[in-house]
Amino acid sequence: MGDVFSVILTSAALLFYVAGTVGLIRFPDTHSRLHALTKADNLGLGLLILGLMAQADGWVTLGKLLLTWVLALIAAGAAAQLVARTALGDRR
Amino acid sequence: MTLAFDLVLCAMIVGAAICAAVAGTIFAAAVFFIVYGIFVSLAWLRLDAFDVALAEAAMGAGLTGILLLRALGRMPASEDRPGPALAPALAGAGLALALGWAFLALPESAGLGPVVRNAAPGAGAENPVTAVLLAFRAWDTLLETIVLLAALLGVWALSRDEAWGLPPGLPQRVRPDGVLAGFGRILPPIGAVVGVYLVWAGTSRPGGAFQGGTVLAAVALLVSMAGLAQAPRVTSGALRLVLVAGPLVFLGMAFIGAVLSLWQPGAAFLALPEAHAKSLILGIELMLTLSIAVTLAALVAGPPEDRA
Amino acid sequence: MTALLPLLILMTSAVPAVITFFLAEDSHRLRNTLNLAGAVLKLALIVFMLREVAAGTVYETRLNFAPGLYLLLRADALSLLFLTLSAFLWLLTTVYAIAYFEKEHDLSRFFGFFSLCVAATTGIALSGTLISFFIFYELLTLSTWPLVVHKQDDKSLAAGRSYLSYALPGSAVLLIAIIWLESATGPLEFAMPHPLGGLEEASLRAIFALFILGLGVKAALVPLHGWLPGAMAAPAPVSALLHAVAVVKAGAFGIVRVIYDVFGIGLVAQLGVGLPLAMLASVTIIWGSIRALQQTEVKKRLAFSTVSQVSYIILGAALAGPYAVIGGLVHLVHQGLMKITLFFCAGIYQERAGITRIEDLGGIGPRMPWTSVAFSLGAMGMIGLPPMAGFITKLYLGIGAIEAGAPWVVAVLAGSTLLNAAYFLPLLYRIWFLPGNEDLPVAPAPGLVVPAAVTAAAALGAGLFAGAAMSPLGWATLIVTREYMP
Amino acid sequence: MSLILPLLAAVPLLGAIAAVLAPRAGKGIGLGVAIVLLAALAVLVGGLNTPVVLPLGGWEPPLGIALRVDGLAAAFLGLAAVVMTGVLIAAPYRGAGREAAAFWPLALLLWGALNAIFLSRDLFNLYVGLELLTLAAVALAALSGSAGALAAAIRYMVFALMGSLLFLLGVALTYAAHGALDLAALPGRNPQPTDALAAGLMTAGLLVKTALFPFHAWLAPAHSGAPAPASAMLSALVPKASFYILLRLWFEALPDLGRPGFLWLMGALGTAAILYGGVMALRQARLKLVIAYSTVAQIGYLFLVFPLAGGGGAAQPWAAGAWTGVVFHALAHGLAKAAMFLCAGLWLAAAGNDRIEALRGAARATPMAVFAFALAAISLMGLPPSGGFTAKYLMVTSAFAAGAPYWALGPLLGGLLAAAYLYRPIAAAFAPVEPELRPVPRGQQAVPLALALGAIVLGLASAPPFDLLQIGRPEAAARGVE
Amino acid sequence: MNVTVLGLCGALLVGIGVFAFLWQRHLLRRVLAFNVIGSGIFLYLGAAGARGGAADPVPHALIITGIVVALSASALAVALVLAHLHASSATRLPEDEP
Repeated sequence: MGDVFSVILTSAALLFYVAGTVGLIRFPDTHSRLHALTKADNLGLGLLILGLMAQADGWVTLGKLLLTWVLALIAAGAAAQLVARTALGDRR
Repeated sequence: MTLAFDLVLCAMIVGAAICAAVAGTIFAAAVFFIVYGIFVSLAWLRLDAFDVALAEAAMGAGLTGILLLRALGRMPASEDRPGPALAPALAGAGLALALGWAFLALPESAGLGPVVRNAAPGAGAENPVTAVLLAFRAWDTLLETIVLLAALLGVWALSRDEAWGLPPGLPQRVRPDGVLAGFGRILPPIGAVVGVYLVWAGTSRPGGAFQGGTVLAAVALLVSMAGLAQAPRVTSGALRLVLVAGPLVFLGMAFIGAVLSLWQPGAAFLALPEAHAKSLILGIELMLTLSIAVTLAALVAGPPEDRA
Repeated sequence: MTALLPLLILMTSAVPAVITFFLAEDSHRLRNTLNLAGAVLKLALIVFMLREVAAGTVYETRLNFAPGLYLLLRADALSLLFLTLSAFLWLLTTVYAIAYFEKEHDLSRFFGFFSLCVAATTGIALSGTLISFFIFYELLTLSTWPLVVHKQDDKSLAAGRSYLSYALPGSAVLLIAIIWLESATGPLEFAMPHPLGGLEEASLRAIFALFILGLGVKAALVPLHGWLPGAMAAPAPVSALLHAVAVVKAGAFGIVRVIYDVFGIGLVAQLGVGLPLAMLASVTIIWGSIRALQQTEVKKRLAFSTVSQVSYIILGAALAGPYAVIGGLVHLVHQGLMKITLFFCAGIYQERAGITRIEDLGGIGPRMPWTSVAFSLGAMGMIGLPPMAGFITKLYLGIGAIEAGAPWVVAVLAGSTLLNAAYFLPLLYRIWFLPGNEDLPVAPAPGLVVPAAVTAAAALGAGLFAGAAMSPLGWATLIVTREYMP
Repeated sequence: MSLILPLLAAVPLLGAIAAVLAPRAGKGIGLGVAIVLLAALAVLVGGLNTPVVLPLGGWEPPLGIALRVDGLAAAFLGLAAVVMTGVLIAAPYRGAGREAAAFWPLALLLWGALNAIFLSRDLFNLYVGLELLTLAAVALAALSGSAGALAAAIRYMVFALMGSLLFLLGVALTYAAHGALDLAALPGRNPQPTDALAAGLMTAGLLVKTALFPFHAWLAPAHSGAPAPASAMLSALVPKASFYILLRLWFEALPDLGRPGFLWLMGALGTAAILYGGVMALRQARLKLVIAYSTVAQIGYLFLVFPLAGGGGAAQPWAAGAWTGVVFHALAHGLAKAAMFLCAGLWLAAAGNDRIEALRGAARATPMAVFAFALAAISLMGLPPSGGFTAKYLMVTSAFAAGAPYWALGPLLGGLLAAAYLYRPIAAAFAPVEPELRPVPRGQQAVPLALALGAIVLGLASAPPFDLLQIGRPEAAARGVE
Repeated sequence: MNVTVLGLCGALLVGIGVFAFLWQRHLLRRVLAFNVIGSGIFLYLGAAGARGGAADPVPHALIITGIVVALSASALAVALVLAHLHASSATRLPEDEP
């Protein structure tokens, strides 16, 4: 049962990653690309981690997976802000 | 099934390496290098070498990547036409073919795996890699921390005389309430916990002084980049004491072993007494981690520079 | 005791050398006494040794460097001949140099290298193996270069450069010859003649040629003599001792050692290399004399005369008849005594009367009687007039040549005697018979004249009392009868 | 004896750490380390009659790493100790400025790396030691901070990085094939087809680090650009460490792998280095460049050990002579070259530039330094009574005894070339012009004189070092060269 | 079998790295190539060590030490490149200037 759940979620995550990458290639300027990357990929990552949670064999691994996602979210958000501000030309 | 994964992984690694080598601009090359580093650490996972995967991701991809990007920021965008390509291509291809043939011609595995595995518990660390690093080949590890110190001394010696005495690296100008400052406040505590955990876990599970040290170095770099704390001056005694604490403790312990060996047959240079080897190894590892973290942070920050 | 004497003799000139280097510039008295004491002590030791070696005792010192490379100092009859000559003349030249320099600068350096050079000459005389000979031969080159460039002017620096550019390649060739020979026969000691069967004749001839090439540089054989005239730019005591006695004789001494103690007369005759060497020596004799004729400066003429005179020794050694060898060996001493007298006098003329060119020698005789008498004695000796020592050499060489079946050598000797007369008599004529300008102030210098007079007397004595056992001729006969014609 | 090896290995590193903590006391710490190490070496050499092995941490190889001292190691440790002591005494760095705070720790780290290499028996440990040596050397080469020095240092770094990677590749292959890294364990393993490739890669890496002829481009600018005490250490000791590893590799770990073709190539490259270095030294106008190119030439001598004593020829009677001759040459060159660079440093400080013309009249201004330079020159030319002569004699004798006199060409021509390019500075020193050099205190001139005298004494008293080198020598042919 | 793939991949990386190291002239690119060669060698050694089933920890320790050494060498190299750039405003070795 858990496997089916994982397969569905990981394939959904894959879909989001593809969307993010297409966005990165197709969009004209930096800011819109940033949108595609941060939003789509992070969502994809979230789905991926949810899928993997089904496979987790204990609370500790579950905790680590969640921690990974949280950290990735914070990092992506901060980085996107900085890149955007630099792209705008004023100092961060 | 796993063969397919490996083939794809290897293709990705080689592709990233080629892009890093021949990318048009240096910035693209640096970015591809970081991607390449991540893929290589994946390859280490495939080889069940978790310690190495950690090290490769943290140092190979992470720190080296930051080094390249930081240096790129200070460089003019100069068009660079590489030299003649024939001789290098022949050399590279020849070497690759020779190594490939050698890999296939190697005899069946003659490694020291089993020997290490059953000697490791006696040496005070269940994780065989940490046992090798801190017990069997402790001399290598000691020299290695000295290499780090030598590199740092070299980097500091490259500063200009007027800038001597300032803290390492370029002074950062950060908007006090900006995103970086916020980011700089959130991440360090988590990073510190992860770093220390890595060191502590090193004795039994993958981890160790170098991997933990690298994480702590990243935390230190982030804090100084976010302008939250001013790095100590290059000539400050405290900074220098922390820099040499690890090798000093390690060398001191080793030397005490040598002196003890005069009348105690069991003791020897670099030997840890059997009874409390585990706690000694942990102690040494913590001190090493402290020194490694500060040294790596200072290495990446670079020589002290004045306002220019 | 017998093991220490050779080393002690070596030390009597090496130790003063090392100490003198560190003496302060103005401590003239201490420096002079140190060097003179060293010379006197050395002479005493040698006189003691002369009697012992004549009685047959053997002195040997062996210093081990590495297996196959050891230093052997061995006092045999031949080495004592050269040793006595160099010790006796070193004492006189030290006296001469002290008076010659008085208050000039860099004297500690000069006397340090001066004693070091004599130590090297002693080492050459005493060496018992080819390698020991080579080590001291090289040390001689290194210690003479600073003496040649002592005045540090451009002329002497150029002379030093040409000296090194001849000497260093020569020593490289000599090293090749030694090692090529010793690679087949193992370390060679002069005392125990080795059967050189290990190598075939062709390579033995090649080795002999390399030896002559290497030693010929210092022995100033014709194509290799270019550095000698230039080296006259050195101060008088340097050119007196070094180029009349130490350096040039080292080359000739080496050739004698190679012919008699390394190859052996039999092998030299069998290889047929004796005759070409004799021819080369003859060419040098004639060529040296002709070049001397063309010179206008006194010291240059004496230099070329040295080039030709040294080849008498090589000629004697190459002819291999008993008389010829005695003639050659005794000329080693005679030429030393006569030539040093001439150089002393030339130095006095230059220093006291400012005369360097032959023309302005006019009328100097009456004004500097002692120096001119000594000069004349030396010149007559060189020509070979009885009763001077030179006559004995030429006599023995002539007899030896006839005995060895090489009559053309007599013609060479006669020719060179005529040439000697041709380039010495005009000097004597100018000194005694031509009027010179009287008003030239001539400062008396006993410190310079006495050594010149002593050596002139010694040259005369060597001729007059040749018959005595302890005379150079007597000792040369002893060498030949004891070691080369058993 | 079990305390001497740890002392030799650990004390320089401890000194470096102390120098980092107390930059102002750098010189004091350096001299303290020198005294301790010289004493330790005196005891070691005094009591050494069989090789001493110390398994580190008590773990026997192949699991652990072992330190071992035999005649060869003791000789090189002695050379490092003497040269480093001279350099540390002569170094003029005071206070805690940029240069002083970097020079003392880096110099002691370099010393520690040298000792680690000379003692180690483990290939990967040699790699880490070599890397520490290179980093310290590059940092010292760039110490002066001038544009030229930095360019030379970065070129040195590029070559050194490639060299250490090749060596690492060889070590990786060796471990993969044999599962052992200890030099003593390797000969016991049955040979694998990959050994030739592994040895070739290791040798190529070490050749780059020893700056043998085709890979010498980095040596001259780096050694002449560095400050004088640093260039003395760089020229006298650093290339010797990688050559020492080559000796260990080819005469102990893989003795019979040396095929004639390879041995001949090494000899040919060595002879080419001698001639090339000599000719280049002749054409330089700056004294330090002349001395640096002389290093390129003198390194060529060392590689004559391969054709004369390498491979199957190791058991020949003359092999002992050639092998010892080459080690003698390494020792004599180390002492002489350190003395020369220290003299060059003195004159550079006194005259403001190091062109040979600036030396005119130096014989009067700095007589002891000129005498030291001349003594060192005598040893480099291989004239008796210097150590250089003993080495040249042993090498040329072995060449003739081996029936290959063409190998004698290198040392003999090298001696003449050395005479040619070293004559110019000495003749300039004797020039009659009044020296415009600022006076140099005699104390400073004493250090190069002592080092140069060491090179001469090595020739005069060459029997004890000869016997020392036979201890634990592979295939110790006891008889000398007959 | 998959260990062999990774081993050959390591060999290929060394080849690419050496090619880039000798071909590129920009010093930063050469430092990058140096790191590529280094990680290639380590991958090669790691794969060779893992051939016999149970992973052999000794190569892993060697590789960790190697990575640290490579990092310190790269750090010094990069600092040297920047100092060289600052001193003679060149990103290449003097002999490579066009």
